Amino acid sequence: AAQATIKIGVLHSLSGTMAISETTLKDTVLMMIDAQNKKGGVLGKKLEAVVVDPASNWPLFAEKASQLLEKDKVSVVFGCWTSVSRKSVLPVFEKDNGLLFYPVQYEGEESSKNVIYTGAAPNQQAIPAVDYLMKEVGVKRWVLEGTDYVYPRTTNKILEAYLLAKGVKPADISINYTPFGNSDWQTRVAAIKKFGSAGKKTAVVSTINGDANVPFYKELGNQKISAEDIPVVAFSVGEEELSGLDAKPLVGQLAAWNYFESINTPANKAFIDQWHTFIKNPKRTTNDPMEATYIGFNLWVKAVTKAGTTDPAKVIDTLPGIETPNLTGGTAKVLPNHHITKPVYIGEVKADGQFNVVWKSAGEVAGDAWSDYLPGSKNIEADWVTLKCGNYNTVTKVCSGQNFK
Amino acid sequence: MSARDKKLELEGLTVSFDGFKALNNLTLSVDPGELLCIIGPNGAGKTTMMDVVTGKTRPDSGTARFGSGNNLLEMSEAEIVAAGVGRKFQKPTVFERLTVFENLELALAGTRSVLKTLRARISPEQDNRINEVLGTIGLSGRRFELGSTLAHGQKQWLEIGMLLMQDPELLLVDEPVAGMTPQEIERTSELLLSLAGEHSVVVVEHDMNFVRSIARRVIVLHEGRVIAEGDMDKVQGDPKVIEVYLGV
Amino acid sequence: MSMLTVNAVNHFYGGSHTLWDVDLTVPAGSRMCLMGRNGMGKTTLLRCIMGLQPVRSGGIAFDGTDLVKCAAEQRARLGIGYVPQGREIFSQLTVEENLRIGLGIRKNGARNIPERIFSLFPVLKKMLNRRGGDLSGGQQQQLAIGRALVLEPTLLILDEPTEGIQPNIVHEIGDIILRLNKEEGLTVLLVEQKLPFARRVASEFCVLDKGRRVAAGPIGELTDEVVRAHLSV
Amino acid sequence: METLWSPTKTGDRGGKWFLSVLALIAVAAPILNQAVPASSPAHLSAYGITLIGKYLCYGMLALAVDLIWGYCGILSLGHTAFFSLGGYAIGMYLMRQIGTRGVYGDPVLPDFMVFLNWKSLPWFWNGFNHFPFALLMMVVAPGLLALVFGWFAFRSRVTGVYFSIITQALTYALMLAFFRNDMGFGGNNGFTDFKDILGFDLHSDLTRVVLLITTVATLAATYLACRTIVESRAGRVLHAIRDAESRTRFLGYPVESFKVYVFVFSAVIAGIAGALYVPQIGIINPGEFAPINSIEVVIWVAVGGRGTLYGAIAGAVVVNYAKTYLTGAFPEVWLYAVGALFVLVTLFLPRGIIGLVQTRTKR
Amino acid sequence: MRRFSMGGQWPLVLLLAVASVTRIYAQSPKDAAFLSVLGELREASYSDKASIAERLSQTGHSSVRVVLTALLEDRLYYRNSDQKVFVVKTADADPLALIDPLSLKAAGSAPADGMTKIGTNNSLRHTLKMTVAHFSLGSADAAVRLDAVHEMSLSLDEETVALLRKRLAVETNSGVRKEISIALALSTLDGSDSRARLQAVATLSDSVSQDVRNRLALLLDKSPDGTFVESDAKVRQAAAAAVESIDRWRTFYSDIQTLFFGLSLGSVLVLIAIGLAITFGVMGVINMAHGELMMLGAYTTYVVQTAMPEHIGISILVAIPAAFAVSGLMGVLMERTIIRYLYGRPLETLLATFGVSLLLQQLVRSIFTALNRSVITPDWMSGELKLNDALSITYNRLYIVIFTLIVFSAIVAVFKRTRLGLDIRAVSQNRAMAKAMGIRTEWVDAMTFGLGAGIAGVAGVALSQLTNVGPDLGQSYIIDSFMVVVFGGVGNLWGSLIGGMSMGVTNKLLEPWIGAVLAKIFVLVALILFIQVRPRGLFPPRGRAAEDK
Ligand SMILES: Nc1ncnc2c1ncn2[C@@H]1O[C@H](COP(=O)(O)OP(=O)(O)OP(=O)(O)O)[C@@H](O)[C@H]1O
Ligand SMILES: Nc1ncnc2c1ncn2[C@@H]1O[C@H](COP(=O)(O)OP(=O)(O)OP(=O)(O)O)[C@@H](O)[C@H]1O
Ligand SMILES: [Mg+2]
Ligand SMILES: [Mg+2]
Repeated sequence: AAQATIKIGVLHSLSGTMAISETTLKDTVLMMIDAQNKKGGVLGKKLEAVVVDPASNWPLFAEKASQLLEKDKVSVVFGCWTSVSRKSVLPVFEKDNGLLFYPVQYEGEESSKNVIYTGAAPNQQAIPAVDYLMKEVGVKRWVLEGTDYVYPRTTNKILEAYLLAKGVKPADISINYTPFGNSDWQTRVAAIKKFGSAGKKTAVVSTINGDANVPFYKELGNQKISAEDIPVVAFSVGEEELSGLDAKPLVGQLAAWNYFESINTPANKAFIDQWHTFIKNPKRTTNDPMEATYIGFNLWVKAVTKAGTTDPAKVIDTLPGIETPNLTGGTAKVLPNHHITKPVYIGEVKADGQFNVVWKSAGEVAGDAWSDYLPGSKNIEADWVTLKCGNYNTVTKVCSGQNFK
Repeated sequence: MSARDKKLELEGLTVSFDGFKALNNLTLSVDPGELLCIIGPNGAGKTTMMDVVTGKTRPDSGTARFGSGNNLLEMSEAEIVAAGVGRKFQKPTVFERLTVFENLELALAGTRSVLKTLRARISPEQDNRINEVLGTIGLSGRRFELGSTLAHGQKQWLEIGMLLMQDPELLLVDEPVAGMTPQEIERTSELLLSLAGEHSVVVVEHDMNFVRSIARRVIVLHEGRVIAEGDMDKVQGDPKVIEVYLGV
Repeated sequence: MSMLTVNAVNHFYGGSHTLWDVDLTVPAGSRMCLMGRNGMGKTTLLRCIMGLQPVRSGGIAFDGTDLVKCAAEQRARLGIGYVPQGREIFSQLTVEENLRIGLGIRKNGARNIPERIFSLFPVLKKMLNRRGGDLSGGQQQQLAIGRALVLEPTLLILDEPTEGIQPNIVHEIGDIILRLNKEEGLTVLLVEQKLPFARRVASEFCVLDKGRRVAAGPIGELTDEVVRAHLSV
Repeated sequence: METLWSPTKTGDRGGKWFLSVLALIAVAAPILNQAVPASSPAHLSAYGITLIGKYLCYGMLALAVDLIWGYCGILSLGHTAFFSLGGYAIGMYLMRQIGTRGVYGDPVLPDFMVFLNWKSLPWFWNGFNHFPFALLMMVVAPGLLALVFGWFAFRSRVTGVYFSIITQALTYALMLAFFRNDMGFGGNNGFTDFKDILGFDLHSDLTRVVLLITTVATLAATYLACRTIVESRAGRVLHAIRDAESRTRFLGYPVESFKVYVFVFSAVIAGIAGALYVPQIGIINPGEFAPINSIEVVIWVAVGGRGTLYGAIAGAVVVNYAKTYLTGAFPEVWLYAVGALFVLVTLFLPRGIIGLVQTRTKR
Repeated sequence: MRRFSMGGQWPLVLLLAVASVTRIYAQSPKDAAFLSVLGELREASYSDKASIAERLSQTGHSSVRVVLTALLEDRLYYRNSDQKVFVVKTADADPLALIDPLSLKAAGSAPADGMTKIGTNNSLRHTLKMTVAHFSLGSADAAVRLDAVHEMSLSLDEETVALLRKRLAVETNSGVRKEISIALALSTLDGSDSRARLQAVATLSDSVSQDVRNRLALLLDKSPDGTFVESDAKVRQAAAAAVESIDRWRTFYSDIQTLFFGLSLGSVLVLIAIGLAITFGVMGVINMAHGELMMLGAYTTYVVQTAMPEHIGISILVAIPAAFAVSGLMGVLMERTIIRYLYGRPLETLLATFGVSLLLQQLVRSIFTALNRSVITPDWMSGELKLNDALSITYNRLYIVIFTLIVFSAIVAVFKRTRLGLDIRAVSQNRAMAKAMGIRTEWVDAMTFGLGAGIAGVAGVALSQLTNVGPDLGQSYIIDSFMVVVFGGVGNLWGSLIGGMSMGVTNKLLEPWIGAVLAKIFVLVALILFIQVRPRGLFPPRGRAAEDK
């Protein structure tokens, strides 16, 4: 049926705990759609956003996903932030053969036929960060501090295996988990201080999530732990998070991302300007998941144009191999495992809440769905082009766990 | 008479609140079928005594026995009721969001266990009984109205009705005629007199005319202990009672 | 001159009509006794006067002020003291605090509980620091009267004030009412079931039956016929 | 004769209506889904089936809460704990059913255990590969928890808000515990990616229709059971306990036993509701334990009309339908609408939606 | 407007230009060398900047310390128009107050966008700190000297030791003297004289510093070849004893610290609960919007700070009454429009206030977006009070403990001592009778609710110093606050105090043992069990009246 417009689903929480992060991405998608429409849309049709609010409620994510796919019949969905929300909608996308662009760094260990992962896999963020600390800063002792959920657990598993493989002694690794929204960090920070006073250079690798970060950094500041003493490298603290707290006590702390607002390229500058105009606030920051959304959107447009249809099944087949420039001067290319290539940057927090890039990977790193450092996934491979499988076991030669038909 | 034959036997009860002794080594007993009146100044400990008997308040010391071998102090409220003690409270408390009829139905003697009440039905005899009591307490016309809509005096009556439904061996009646008209008082005294004999009845009241009309044995409490005991005339003549209670 | 005039008041509890065109006049300096069997609407009428129940129609005037337009709390400030049925003590407040409540609105700004209260009810003095709710029923009744007197009202409304009170104190309450009436000109409106007390204390009476005024007059006219007609069951 | 003495209850017009609606759903939903072609506007998609199923599960949970709150005055702010336990019980079965079809292809261990390096199945997972056992557990787990918790709490005479708050503490503690990955319940992600139930593909429309009919039937049965309880004398005892607990005690009723019985019964209903919910929704995770969810259930009951069993169910359906509709239609401002709904219902419909309907029909 | 002010500034700029020209002529060769090295900083990479800083300090110019400190603190800028380097008074101000790097005198001001900051990174800052420490040894401020000594003792080379020796000779402050002697003792440990080493160990055994302990512990290690690092057995023995003693003290102090952590967590719990203890405990309103009232308080802090960016230091003090007013007024509004119709129906208040909480959340989301707002911690509240090397107490926590106690006492005083307090209690117990006694119940209700709400707002100010200021702030605290109130016994303020404190302390005592999650679970379970023993909380309402419920 020829629709007048092409519908695009936006599945980001606008209320509840995740609204703080996801609202921005909703706006980003709207901005991209707006811009694309000004360029004449896609395949000669205008794009129309269908925004829903899954309200940070995981079952509601599944419900809203099926609403978008079955009722609104959208061509593509941009959405989700937390892993559990993605896990919740995954069966829906696989059943209805929809297409989801997922824009956030995550723990890996997944590759679905119906999802394109435009955020970083662990090898595009965590491992380079640890390498940097080890080689450039000379860190000998490690605190892996995380919120108790899958992303930190998996990332820390990978990092622990990685560090041990690099000869770090188990006694020099401390792993700790705190609950979601932990707001009292006195004890933990004191413990980190103690762990760090053993006379060896110590660093914290933080996979602390969301709201818990602000009280964590405030406590670090209050207990006078500065970045020169014990640097903290975080994977979920970006420009947007920093805009919500007083960054001065954090100066010098590190973050690893695939994009920083402060990276000076013409594309980025244009993007930032476009964002400021769209959101009508010149002070709003941009961040990594926004870039991932930007990349995802452009990849989709290119794939649709190439396929000549918005039919998700065809678009999915077209996507691997599609390339689009990212905002920092490189190229994002969809890999057969539905991840993309991304550069890795490490930045130090500046007093104005921006990052000072102190390290950059040589070229783009290919996203790895299945970590090479976990015993269970070493032998698993994802390839939607030749193998047509998201988790092909290279030893048993079986493809399991797929819901698509 | 040996202690075994008493219906209710209180010995050496002491109850104190924050050091204040509401009951002070109180000893008294009630015979089977007896109608006992207890009078005494405000704050003498009458209600507290009933609280102890019904298990609401636990005494600091002393014993309380009911019938043959029931140690009230070791029983829960429900067990005490099951053993045959019924009570009308000083401040009338009825179930406000149940109808008058339902209030009586719940008081109906008989099963109290969860599973049995689940299957309980009102038998024709029971229905008759309820109607009879409704007549006695003058609330026949309001049987389907909620407890909350009753006036103070009507609640008093409903409580008495509930007591009748329960058909306990021992009735503790705390100020039954407060707020009643003379004629109602008269009816109440007839009612209580008719109950005595088959039941033991303990009545607390400040209305001397009423007490006189029903009293056989009267006990006077003061500051948590018995200060006088005997028939009405004896008690009324007691100078101590006159001083602390009756006045001139 | 009449201190309180109730004029054709109608009152409903939801759908049920409780007061039917009730009239009541309490002359200044009189001691009016409101009588009637249980559930006839005595308490309801008093609550209407106090503003604790809204009236459907009719007027209530106190000392020339139209009470119907006044908020409930305003009425106490006009000088009406109320001793409700069931005492309604502030149970978690101490006896002293219960008494102090009334000090707040006294015009002369008195800061201490009038000594008179304690001479009327010595037991209250002994129990100043006990929680009101812990008092025995009779003690609470005394506290309720004391509490109303702290307001130094010109009209004192008592709903069955002798309920649950020991005989000698009942007598005393009678004396107190008479004395306050005589010495300070306090007007009294009380509900009372006990005929001897009513006859001793009251100067006028008014009988309610099923929410209607059925008889009224000086207490001397409260004959046995009236009693039989309206007060017995 | 028997209904004569309960004029306060509105006869049973509402109940009959309610049961008829359920019957209608049971008949119409399968036809609209299976027989009507997908292109027709009358077609009921799997999405619609799932939505109705979800509403009804929530309705059942609301029914459980209303039974104890509306009739016995026990306000549980932790009822989703029982709901979630039921859900987890069935979830464990569903996880075991995945078998080698998990991403790592492990025949025994669920995926989340594989990538967290678990070597063997924890003991409490034993038995869950059998459906009857899971069925038993979805009743036993919430029931037992309610029994132990209720027995202690009621025996100690914990009442009113104190009880409410410790139920909240209970569900909060369970939430934190289930969030822990070390617990062996999949941590924050919980269980997802179910494949089939009793050999039937969970993603097929037919299975969904059957699940919906099962839900309808269970809801009707529990509704009837609850109605039987509240209309029996035991029901009036519950009322009495709600009005004046200690007075009930002085009438000789073992108040504690009544409370424990009804609390456990209610918990079991909640557990069953959870167990029906999970296969339809496709995910169970510790977020379901969140205290705020339990509070919301109470709110459904209040919106619908407390103390009327079908009212509670109606409340759950209405609020959740409103949520579904508003989060789609007004994603940016829907909270205003829901917030205002709650405020307005309280102010203008003190007896809830059902109260409104009742007064309307009476006139 | 703008043109006017520009015009007004022209003469000033001219004057400055003249002044700088004259100064160029007055430069000594030393100044010139200094300036040219300084100029290199503009374009250099971070690693080059480190060596430039080294060269700067070698010039021996009197401004070196000030300039390097400024660089360390992000206060070194250059002017885009003439590339001239300036120190500025405070970073990130607009306009910037300039200080001439040579004369260290004020040099006017410049708009921020005309200046570029000379940035630093971690390793550069690390080097700078060491360098500055050398200079700071001569500072007039003892605290600065102490810091300097401490910094220097972390890397003791010959030059540093010499500097310290020289300083010890003239140092008068006993604290600094002690720190220097510890540093010197540490350096002695590397020496060859075993007597001196023994002496040094003795000196060091008085310390409770972790660094000292680590250094002493090294003496006990064996080198790879199996011999002891420290050859003298006596020194080893002494060192072992010293290590043990230091450890014992450190454990002791860390226990004290844990206790303080507990009290500070406890006071947060108390603070978030006091308002609820009034609205819920006293008035019986199950106020689900309590959290959102706190959130309003936190946002008020943000707004106040935004309104007075020049006075962050006192902004918090201004925010307290402001937040009280904002939340209090919101409370009064809620009471007047909703709650007043619900007295006697406590469970309905749950429903309505839950609705209000959703409305308020969405309201701030609409006004302030879903993003967190940044609330700055003023200087006087940041950092820690260092009692010794093993025990420090963070200022913000300390202030919050004190603040909680103040708020609590104030509320208790209101309730016990004032007329309003008596009226509040009377109304909450029997609204109708209170009316009949002439109390203006409506007014009292509004005031009470407003008071509770206002206190919630004040708690929000404190929370803004600890955690996110975002629309969800309230949600994360509401459950805890109800628990505290119920644990203490509804309606009992003291109960909330003791209850909150003991929950905090229990939590923190357990946390090092079993981790944050289990500690929290344990506290919840303990609460459940406690309620079994005391079904009406820590301080239950007592007496007959309480039973008749
Ligand atoms: N919980 C309590 N705390 C403190 N004092 C109490 C408590 N309960 C009762 N009292 C005191 O104990 C005394 C006895 O009270 P009780 O109610 O038994 O008197 P009573 O004889 O029934 O009086 P009345 O005839 O006035 O009803 C009173 O002085 C009362 O104040
Ligand atoms: N809250 C209420 N709701 C509905 N009806 C009520 C309510 N309170 C009282 N009634 C009814 O109103 C009528 C008058 O009650 P009221 O309390 O005024 O009687 P009363 O004359 O004071 O009786 P008593 O002597 O028993 O105190 C009674 O029939 C009573 O059932
Ligand atoms: Mg008594
Ligand atoms: Mg009356």
